[in-house]
Amino acid sequence: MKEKNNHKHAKRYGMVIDLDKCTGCGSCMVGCYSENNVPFKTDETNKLDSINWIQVYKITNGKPFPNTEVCYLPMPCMQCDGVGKHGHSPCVSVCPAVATDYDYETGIVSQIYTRCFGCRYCMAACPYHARKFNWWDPVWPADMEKYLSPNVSPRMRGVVEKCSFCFHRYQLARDKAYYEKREELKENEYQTACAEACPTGAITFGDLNNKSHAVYKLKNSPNAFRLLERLKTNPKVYYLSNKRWVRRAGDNYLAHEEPAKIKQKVNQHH
Amino acid sequence: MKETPLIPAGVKRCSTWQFSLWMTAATAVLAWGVYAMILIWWKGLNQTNMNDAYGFALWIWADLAIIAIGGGAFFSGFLTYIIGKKELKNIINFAVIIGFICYSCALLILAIDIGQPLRGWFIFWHANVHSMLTEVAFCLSCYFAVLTIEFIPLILENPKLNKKPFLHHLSHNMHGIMAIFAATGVFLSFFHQGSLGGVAGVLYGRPFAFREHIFIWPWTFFLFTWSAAACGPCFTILVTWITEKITRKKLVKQSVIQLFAKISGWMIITYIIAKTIDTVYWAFVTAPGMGFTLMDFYASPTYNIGILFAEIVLCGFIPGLILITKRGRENSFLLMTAVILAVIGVCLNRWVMVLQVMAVPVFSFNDWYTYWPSWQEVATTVLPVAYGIIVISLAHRYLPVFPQEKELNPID
Amino acid sequence: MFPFCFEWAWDMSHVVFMGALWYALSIIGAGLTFAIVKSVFDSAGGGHDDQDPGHH
Amino acid sequence: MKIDRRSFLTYGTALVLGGAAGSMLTPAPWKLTDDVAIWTQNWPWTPVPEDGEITYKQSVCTLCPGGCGINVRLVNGRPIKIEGSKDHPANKGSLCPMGISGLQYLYGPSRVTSPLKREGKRGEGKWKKVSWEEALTAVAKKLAELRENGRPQSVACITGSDRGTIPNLIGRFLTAYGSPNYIRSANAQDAIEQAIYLAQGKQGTPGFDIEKADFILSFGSGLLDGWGSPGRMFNLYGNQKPAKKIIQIEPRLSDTAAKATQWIGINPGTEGALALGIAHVIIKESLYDRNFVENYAFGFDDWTDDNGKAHDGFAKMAKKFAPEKVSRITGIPKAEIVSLARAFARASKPIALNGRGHGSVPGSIDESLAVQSLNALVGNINKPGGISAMPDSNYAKWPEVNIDEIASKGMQQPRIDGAGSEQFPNTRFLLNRLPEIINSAQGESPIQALMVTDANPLYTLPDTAATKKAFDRIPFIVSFSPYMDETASHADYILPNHSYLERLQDVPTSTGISLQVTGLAKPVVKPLYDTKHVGDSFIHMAKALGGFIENAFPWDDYEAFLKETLNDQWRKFKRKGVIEIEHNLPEPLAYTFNTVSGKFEFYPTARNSATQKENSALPSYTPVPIEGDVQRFKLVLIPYDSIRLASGYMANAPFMTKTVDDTVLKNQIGLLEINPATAKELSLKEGDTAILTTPKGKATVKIHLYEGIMPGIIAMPRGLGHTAYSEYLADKGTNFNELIGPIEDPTSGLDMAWGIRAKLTRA
Repeated sequence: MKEKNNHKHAKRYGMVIDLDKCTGCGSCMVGCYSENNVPFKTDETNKLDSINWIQVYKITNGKPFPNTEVCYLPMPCMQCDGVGKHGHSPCVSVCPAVATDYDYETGIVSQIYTRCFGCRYCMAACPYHARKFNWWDPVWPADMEKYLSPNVSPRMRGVVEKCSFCFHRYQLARDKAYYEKREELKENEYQTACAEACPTGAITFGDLNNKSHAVYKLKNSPNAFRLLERLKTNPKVYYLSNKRWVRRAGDNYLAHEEPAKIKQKVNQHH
Repeated sequence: MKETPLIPAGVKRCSTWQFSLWMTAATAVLAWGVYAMILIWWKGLNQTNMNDAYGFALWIWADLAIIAIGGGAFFSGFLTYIIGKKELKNIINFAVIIGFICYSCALLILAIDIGQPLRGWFIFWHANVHSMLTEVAFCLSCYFAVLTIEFIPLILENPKLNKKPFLHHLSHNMHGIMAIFAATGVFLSFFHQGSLGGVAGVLYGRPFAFREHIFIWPWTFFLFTWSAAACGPCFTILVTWITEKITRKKLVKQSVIQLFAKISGWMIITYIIAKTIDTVYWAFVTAPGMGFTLMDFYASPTYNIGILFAEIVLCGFIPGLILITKRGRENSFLLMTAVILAVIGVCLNRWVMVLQVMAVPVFSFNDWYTYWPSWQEVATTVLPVAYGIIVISLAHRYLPVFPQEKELNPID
Repeated sequence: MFPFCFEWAWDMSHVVFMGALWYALSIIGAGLTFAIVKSVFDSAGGGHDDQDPGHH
Repeated sequence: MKIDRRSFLTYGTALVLGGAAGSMLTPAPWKLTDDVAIWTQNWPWTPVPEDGEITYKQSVCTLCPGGCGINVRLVNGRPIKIEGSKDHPANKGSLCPMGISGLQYLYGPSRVTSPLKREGKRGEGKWKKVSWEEALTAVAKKLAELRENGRPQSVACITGSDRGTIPNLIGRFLTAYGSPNYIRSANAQDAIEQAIYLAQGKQGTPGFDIEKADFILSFGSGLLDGWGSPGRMFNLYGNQKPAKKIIQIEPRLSDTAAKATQWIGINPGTEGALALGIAHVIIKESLYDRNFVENYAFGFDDWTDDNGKAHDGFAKMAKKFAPEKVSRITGIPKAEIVSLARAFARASKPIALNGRGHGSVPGSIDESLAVQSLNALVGNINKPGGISAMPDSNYAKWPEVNIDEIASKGMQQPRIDGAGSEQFPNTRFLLNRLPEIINSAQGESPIQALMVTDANPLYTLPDTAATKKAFDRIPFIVSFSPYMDETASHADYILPNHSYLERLQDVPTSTGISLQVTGLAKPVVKPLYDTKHVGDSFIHMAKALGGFIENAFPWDDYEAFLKETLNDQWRKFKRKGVIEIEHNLPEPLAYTFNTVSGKFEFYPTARNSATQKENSALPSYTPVPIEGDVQRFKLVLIPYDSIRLASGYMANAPFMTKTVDDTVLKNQIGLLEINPATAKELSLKEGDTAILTTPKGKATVKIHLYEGIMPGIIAMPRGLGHTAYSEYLADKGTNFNELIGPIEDPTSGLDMAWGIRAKLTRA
């Protein structure tokens, strides 16, 4: 967890998910499964032991028919910058064996499967339930092992895993850029599998620090919000919604509180 | 009665067959736990009912609870060797044994509780010094070593072993420098009890557990250390009392118990005041700052506000008040009621700090998470109890655990 | 836990944490060594010179 | 030294303890600890995927009729991932979860890996592996036998599609053989297609230019739930202009409804009435396109036929559907109907479309006609942003089939399903009628041999029990399925086709698209197992049957056939993978129609009016009969479609099932959606187990309270309740088709059932 302050070109890769565009189709989940060698079991209906690096939640406004509204909410790992925005994410700081780390070059929170010994402290620390435990050994029936990607190592039983923002794609893109003697990656050179898989283009991915990237502008929209901002986890996944109730559902508010004002206060504070 | 050379001189012990029967029963329970343990190691944590929302569950609670109630060992050491309450020497052996049992079990449970037990040592080798769990693991192992060192001289006092000159001297010499070990133990205990408090307190993504400013450090740390020091002695008293009931003889003089109970009472009172301050600040400042009201945290049928009342009033102020009053202490019914309540109180606190933390929904659109342990989890949690019974039985039968036993139970 | 593990850093947190750890470990180690060595000498020196069981 | 028991124990203990302590000083235990940890990091049962060169292959997805372009990533020639192809004009890079899951079909446990011959009883799952020679010979022998007995018409073939070269090849086979019974599975397009045919006189796939339309009035079409070409629909939704309005009308808040500009709950089955109610307002307020109605339409006003008989016009019919009345029928407030009509009529390019959910059930012709009338009222036909009938691309040109006498006799027999008969003159296929016809036949089954490819009728046909009974009466069933689906598992022979990623095939993109696009599915990997292209199987059988049949197939194999078919386009096709034919509309206005009147017929004269109310062919609203007694069955059960559940002949891949919410499926039990108010009346709570009974069947369900469904209506998804495939899909939830039976549309004979009465009792 050594912080490097001298990183001139430090990136903060992040995501903006337009909930008004998300149809809940699940392509992001499936795209992620196949990109990241996510295993599957015969029964995946217990969502609390089902490995999903990005999970689409279905939320409703709670109003009775016919005023009911539904919103789908895809949740990858939020890649929190943590309190004070310097990498003190809830999970990284608690891992006893440095099996998860904050990369100051990209802002991505890594997970080292061969280092993790499965204490699950990081899972207890993560309010987003982004971290999943391998309760079972993964099994790929018939010839399914043949579709596994060599870019992501399959995990073994007993370790925690989570969304990596497809870090292997970053590495491949960076290697290519290096080979071509370029310093900077182009915006479209490094995209996550879910962003690419989203058939409605609801997921935008890029460097939140880079003014030329789409996410930079999108995150400043008045309709943008992050999940559980009040916990000061500083997630790098932003959401857009033109529905007030959706924006309110993204965090906890006391009855009298107005999300926009609270958000302002929280963001001023740090 | 036939004297066996293994049994200390001048004390009376039950017959071999009685003892064997007792041990067989305890061993059967132990075997059940061991079977479950092997099953878990062999097949993995899918044998439990834990899940991604409930990554910390019964075991971590058991861990935290037995470390808290095992706190009698370090605190009696602290009182005996550092403060100089020499009377407590009459109970410290037993406190050490209980501590030894608790800590060995805590380590065992940690070894079961991890997904990759064969890599468990990474916690030491690849230590992240910022993690509370690292601190816990280090201090726990070191303090367990200290407890073992404290236990060894007692084992060596077994009449048979004591005949070996080297062992006799070793016992003697270790006794001689016990204050150093005890001091180290106290030092380590302050740290790991404290960091256990921090385990939940630093979870700033978990509004139920998280505390702010001084309420995280030193407060959460202090609360755990203090509560362990306060309630650990109660557990020592409780186990002594149970042992006395089972062996049907007085083993420790009432004055010693009274002293221990009185100190414990004051510790409980001070602890529970600190805890109340913490709760009030959390309920009225910290939680609303994150958009929660106190009642949001107690909105489930299982986790209702009664829990908070039970923890602070019923199992906090009440035992504390009983124990600090002379009349309360001297009434054996009230004394034992207080002692039991205090033990329940600290276990409840650890339960809340682990299981309720996991149960409370953090998202406005999520429901409470529920969890019910599998039999494998229960069996491995019962295992320490059987193991404790076995160790205490063996220690009591073959070692001079209670210095006052001979005096209190003269053999004519 | 050792300077050759890559997590190791020469920073304040490591100094405090590992300092306390190694300090405690040294005391335990030294104490134990002392007791063992002294017992070896004691038992070689004169057998049971100290038979009184009530000396603790 | 005398070693007695005591000293042995003492020294023994000392030795062991000392040894243990001593060994700690050696590297052994530490090395062992380290090795053990390293072993856990490289468990031999945790796979290590082989690395290699990354390449990409473009192809077309044929898992559903959508025909989206795919881009397959390969490592060392091994397909590892499927992504949407940005170059395909339909989906432009977007892909549904099923398309992305594709490799699980290729490598999955439900593949049939060699030809199989049934050993035990049907459906028992006992098979014998046989050689291709043996399997094909056996089937050819059976077919030859039936021909010899002069009953070639007793052979039927069920396919999933009738477009592209493979269905054509099979059709050609049947013609040469002598059976008219080529039957394609039905879908909602059939009804819309027929409605368009009746009104416009054009046979073609309905094309909806949703890309350019600015107001979409969807009568329950699951535009974002898997309707049409899903990749295209998602892509469109993501890239639409904010001004585009989507109005979704259906009883349940589907994903489409959730994303629509407005969701209007409607009593199920009354969509046709609403369409006429909207027409009423449009006509009453003179909001319709006068130019179109007056110059290019027929039957709007009352008219008199050549025999001097007076007929009501559409306007008069619509007059009967005043908002008050429609409000009573549909449950939609009057004001809402009026404002909806105004908004629709005032939009610049409004489209009205129908066909519920994925569009797997055709639905009533009345309803489709009423909806098409709305498009006509606003004149948005054969225009950019409107609807049109897309003629099939006509690249398939083969030498004519010469048939022998037996075949000729067979071909003169009426179709078994009644399609094209006097009763249903405009319908081409009526698979839904088949089970009943077989079951009610006296003596032996009129179908003696059935071949099934790209279809899974034992799962997809309504009234599973009746379908199964009918299949049991067919003495010889051959499946060409690459997967062990329900139909395959009840077959006598399985002649497994290559999976879609292993075979060559032209893929006309279908359903709703207003572009003529034909894709080429190219094998991205050599066949993994002992399978055979279904086209090759038929060519092989043709050659085995000899004579005229053999002569009808002068090609060596399917590839040669396809090459000849595509002729000069083959090279371009093979290179590009996609042939795109823009649907060029004659300028300025393509208001040309092939009806008797030469106009758009609000009064469809080609429709058999005898079966209609008041003997009028005008679109009207008659409630679609719904099975079940109101007193016994107080609730109404409707199905719903989800993009995460495949309900057609291709079933879910494990990845898709993994995405299914626990409010849809929990363990092995499916959840039933019910409004909390209705649940309260029945004293049912979230998660309760209940028995769902309909006149057709029974199922155990769990209760899921959902505010987004009309009170009194209960809904369950299609696509669950499989009995075949692998443990990753079988026995999960209930197959909706087990609970519902078909209802025949009087005009088309197509199934128009939208739901069934039901009751719920606590288990």
